[in-house]
Amino acid sequence: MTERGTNGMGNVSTTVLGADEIILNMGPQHPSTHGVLRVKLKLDGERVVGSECIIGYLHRGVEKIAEHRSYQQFAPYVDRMDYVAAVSNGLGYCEAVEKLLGTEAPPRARVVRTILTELQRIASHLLWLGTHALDIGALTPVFYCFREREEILKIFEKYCGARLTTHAFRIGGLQYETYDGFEQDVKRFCDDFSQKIDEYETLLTENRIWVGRTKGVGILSAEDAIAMGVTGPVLRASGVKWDLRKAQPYAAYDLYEFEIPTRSTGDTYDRYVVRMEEMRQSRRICLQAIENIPTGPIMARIGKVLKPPPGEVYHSIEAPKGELGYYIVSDGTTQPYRVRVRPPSFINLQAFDKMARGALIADVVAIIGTIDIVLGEVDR
Amino acid sequence: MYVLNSILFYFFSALAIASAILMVTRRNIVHAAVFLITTLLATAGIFLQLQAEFLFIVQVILYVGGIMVLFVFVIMLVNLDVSMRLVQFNRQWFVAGALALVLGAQVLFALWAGHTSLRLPAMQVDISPKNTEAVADALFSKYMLPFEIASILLLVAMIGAVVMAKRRV
Amino acid sequence: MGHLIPQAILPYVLPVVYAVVIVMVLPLLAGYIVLMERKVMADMQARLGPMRVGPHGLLQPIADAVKLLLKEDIIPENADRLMFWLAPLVSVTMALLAYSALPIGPEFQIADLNIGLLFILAISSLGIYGIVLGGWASNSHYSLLGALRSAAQLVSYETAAGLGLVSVLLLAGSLSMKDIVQAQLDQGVWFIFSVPFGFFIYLVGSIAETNRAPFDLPEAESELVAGYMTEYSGFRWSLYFLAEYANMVIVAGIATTVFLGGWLRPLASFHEHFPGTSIEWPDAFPSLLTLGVAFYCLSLAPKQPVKIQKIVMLAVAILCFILSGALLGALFAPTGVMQGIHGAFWFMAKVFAYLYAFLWFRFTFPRYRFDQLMRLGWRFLIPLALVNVIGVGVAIVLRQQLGWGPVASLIPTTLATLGVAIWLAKDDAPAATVQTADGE
Amino acid sequence: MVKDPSDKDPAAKPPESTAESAAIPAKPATPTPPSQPVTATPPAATTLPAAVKPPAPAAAAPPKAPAAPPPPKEAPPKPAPLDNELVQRLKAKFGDAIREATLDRKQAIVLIAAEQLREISRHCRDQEKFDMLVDLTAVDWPKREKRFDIVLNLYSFANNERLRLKAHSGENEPVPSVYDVWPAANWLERECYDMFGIVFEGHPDLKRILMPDEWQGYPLRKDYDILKQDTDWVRENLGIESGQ
Repeated sequence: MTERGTNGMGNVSTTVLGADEIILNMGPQHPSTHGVLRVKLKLDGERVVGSECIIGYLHRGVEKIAEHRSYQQFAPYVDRMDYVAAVSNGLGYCEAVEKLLGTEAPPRARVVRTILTELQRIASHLLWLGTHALDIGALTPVFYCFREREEILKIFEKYCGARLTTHAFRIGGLQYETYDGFEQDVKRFCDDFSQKIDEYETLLTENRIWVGRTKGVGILSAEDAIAMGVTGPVLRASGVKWDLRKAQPYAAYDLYEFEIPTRSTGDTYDRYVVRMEEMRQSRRICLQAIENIPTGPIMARIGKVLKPPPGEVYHSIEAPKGELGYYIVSDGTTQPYRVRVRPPSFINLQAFDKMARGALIADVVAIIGTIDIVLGEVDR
Repeated sequence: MYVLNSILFYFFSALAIASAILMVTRRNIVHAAVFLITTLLATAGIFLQLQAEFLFIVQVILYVGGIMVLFVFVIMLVNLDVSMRLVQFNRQWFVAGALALVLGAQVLFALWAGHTSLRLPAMQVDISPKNTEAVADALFSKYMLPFEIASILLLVAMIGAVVMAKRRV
Repeated sequence: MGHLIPQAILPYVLPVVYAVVIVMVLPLLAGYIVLMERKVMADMQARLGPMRVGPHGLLQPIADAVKLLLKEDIIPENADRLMFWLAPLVSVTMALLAYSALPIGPEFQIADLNIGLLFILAISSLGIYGIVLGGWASNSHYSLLGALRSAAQLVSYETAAGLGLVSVLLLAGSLSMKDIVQAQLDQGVWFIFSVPFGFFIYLVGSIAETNRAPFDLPEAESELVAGYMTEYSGFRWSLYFLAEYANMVIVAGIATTVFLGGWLRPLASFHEHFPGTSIEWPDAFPSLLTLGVAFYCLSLAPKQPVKIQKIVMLAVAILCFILSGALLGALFAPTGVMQGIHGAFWFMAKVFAYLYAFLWFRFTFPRYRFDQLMRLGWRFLIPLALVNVIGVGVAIVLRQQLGWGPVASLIPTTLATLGVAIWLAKDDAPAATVQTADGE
Repeated sequence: MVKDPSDKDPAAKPPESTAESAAIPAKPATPTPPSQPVTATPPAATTLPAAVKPPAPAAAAPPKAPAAPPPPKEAPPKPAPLDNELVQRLKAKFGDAIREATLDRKQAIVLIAAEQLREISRHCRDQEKFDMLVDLTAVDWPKREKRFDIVLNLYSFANNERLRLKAHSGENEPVPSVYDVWPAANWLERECYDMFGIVFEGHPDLKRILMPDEWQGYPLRKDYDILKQDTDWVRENLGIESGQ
């Protein structure tokens, strides 16, 4: 049963059906598709023979809006794309525009930005862990993860007034000075977080059923990952030791010591281990960073009205889901001519078909969870 | 005591006969299966009344809990609307009619002669309460050989089924 | 009082009374088990659980029951009406019927059949019909798939649970529940200690049999929405719900009777008395416990935010006082009454302990995939159960022929079974991947 | 290949130092004279084995000495022509298909002929080791006669550097698909088709990905007004009479 010329990467053609194959529709309203994702699965019994992801239900045309807003006005829109990791979206966009302007945030701003982005990475991974475990049937981790995530959201709220879509950064630096007690809050969170992470590990890592449900499920080899442009923890779990924070450091990442966790087989279990380890590394970065936050201005000397000279720039950062890139073309006016966002979830989701082949229905749920997609970013 | 006993007996036998008739006449096969189950349960009730508890339990576990589950499984897995559309025929009604007559004659003869020659032994007040042990002793002492043969036969049947199913999986 | 009732139906009166009591108490019990489940789940997940309806959510089950009664009762459009109506009835009647042989106290038993255990197993195996017919009747693809899955799961785990019990019957020597408990009293040890593997197998088998915890495939929310219960709503759905919780209590009851010594007091053979009185030390424990609970409720009463909750909490405290008074009074009553009341207390305590283990598993383990579940059942549990039965058989032969002590004969066989278990678990770890080579 | 100097090289990290008012200590911004000849050797010996890299024109972000007059915003250099190893090799191989190579904000951009897109991409992936297609998108310049810019962002794991290929294509001019070179292009090209209407030849299943399948019009084109909607699709499917 060959699909129309799709040489393996293609979609499920609903017309060509084998003898006893059925099309099962999962979503867009399905408890475990992390948002409005619709997956058309072609099943032979319980085994997935082909799959096609139908997206676009949450498409809000962010890139079109960007062309009708000034650079500063567009910044809050950026938080609404990957609403689970709003701070890193903001960092990516602000640094891209700063590069377009040719300026750079002052050292104090860069260090504070690094701390907040790493806290956001932990929060995003915690939400991923909770919902992923819930899909596979473990009811308890989700509450523990949300309890920790609450602490981080409190720090964001104290700093910039918002918990989820924070709009914490401005082009050129920071809007708000850190509130006094910022370092103590981050320190307190980091200190008791390491003990909490071990608690999750005992609950899941050696749990025979968890291992049984995740080991060998949704395997993605390193070559396939690179060929499909997959980035982030999914790529590192397939064995490619690559992290933008080390390869092309931005903000203040080059000041701190941290490792990049990688695994080799690239299955759901490896991605779980990689993300857990990443949380620990982020904690390390935060601890090193709050040691000496440099004093000095928090805003670069750029005027109120930003008119970057014509030209274009591509700047990308290591968001929790993968490489989040901004390609901005400016025509010299105060409004960007074109803003293109490189969404890690959108491109990682492309690898779903290759991972889901040969899996069972119960695995499909685990695979969607392990790619860690947020539909706001997939559909933009 | 005796009055209640007979009431129960008539209730169970009426239930058995009624559901047997219903079973045969149903068009919907799932309803037929359910009525077959009620017949088997009614006969199990009668065993219980005769205080043959072991037989009651074997009837319930074996027939209703085992074989009938298989029946219902097969009914569910085979999609019925295909078989419904096959043309139903009953060309063998002649053979069936003859057999029915023969059976009817035998029953009538038994009834007629019943109150004289075929008298059943008077119902003992209480069969030894420990009939489970009695059945067990008989089974494993006097009838050891047939018991073994029967179990080997079942084993062969099971292995055969597995081998046949293996190829298709 | 005997002469009032006509002679013919006298032997039937007491069982009917017990039956009525059980059928009335059961929905209430099922409701409070649900509350217990939600409270324990909340406690394990660092939160509070239902607190709004009544003090600490104590009236939540009543609210649930009323809600379910008022909910609209939808029948899918071209569902098979007769089956749709019959299926939940079948599963509830089978669940209630199985209570008849369960000995709550020495006398408190509806019918002491000499095939008691076998009867309960047979009746609870009929529960499959309720599920399968329900799945078939609601005429939707999802519920049929869920029904077939749960039927397959029930069938395969019943054999394992049955074999787990068989190994204990070898020691008990009789099928009647009362005799099993008596055997445990005579041998002075609960069967959980003499046949630990039997208990383990039965525990796993019973969890799978009631579709709970790591084996709750049929209602795996993330895949098949709600399995065979998808199309049911309102009262019909609550019948299924009641059947599930009744099954849980039956399974817990069987385990208590067979493995944990039914209504026997934990230190059954420990007979030191209070100085000067005939009360034994452990007997005082139940009344002290209920007294403690009463004082705790009393201390909570003033702290309740709403006035009505204060009243209800006071009522609960008074109820506990009466209970502890009854337990204390029973000590001085004739032995028949004392054994009845205390026996019931210990039986219920053990049942709730067993249920707590159910809930505990549910909130710690993720869910098995269907093929792993089947592999665990057929390739690990049933062979282990067979080996266990043979082991206990060998132990009995050792004890009778060679005269070894009960303990000496059981230890080697249990260790042998342990060895087999490890060997079995090693080679078919559930991680064996199903992932075949890439599709292309 | 242009190594983006504003990205700090991990190897060349000067020792930790406490707060320094001017610039973050790690930045190797040595104040060299701005008019650096383009092809000078790189100031810092980077560990990467790549070929000779153009200098880091540090003039781009002079340390903001407080003494500088208020808004001393130093505009980034105009896009300067770029002529380094990679560009020479490409020119040698593809001749005039390589239209022009520029350096804008320290990032290498190579403008190529649309017809040769697939061959050049294959060359970049195999010879130049740009093994990951980071992003594929388009920009609409309605005033130009070849209105669309197809922009491919490539990344090389081996040399840890980026390259941007640009190609011009007209209104209904199909562009060769790079799906065979990098499978990542599947959904990216579908999105370009969905948003701009650019047809990619050789794409396995070119249909809309974000917008509904029957939607008329290509939203991200400049002439597609932000308030404009496919009113009949909306009336048909959503039953809303007016557009808004």
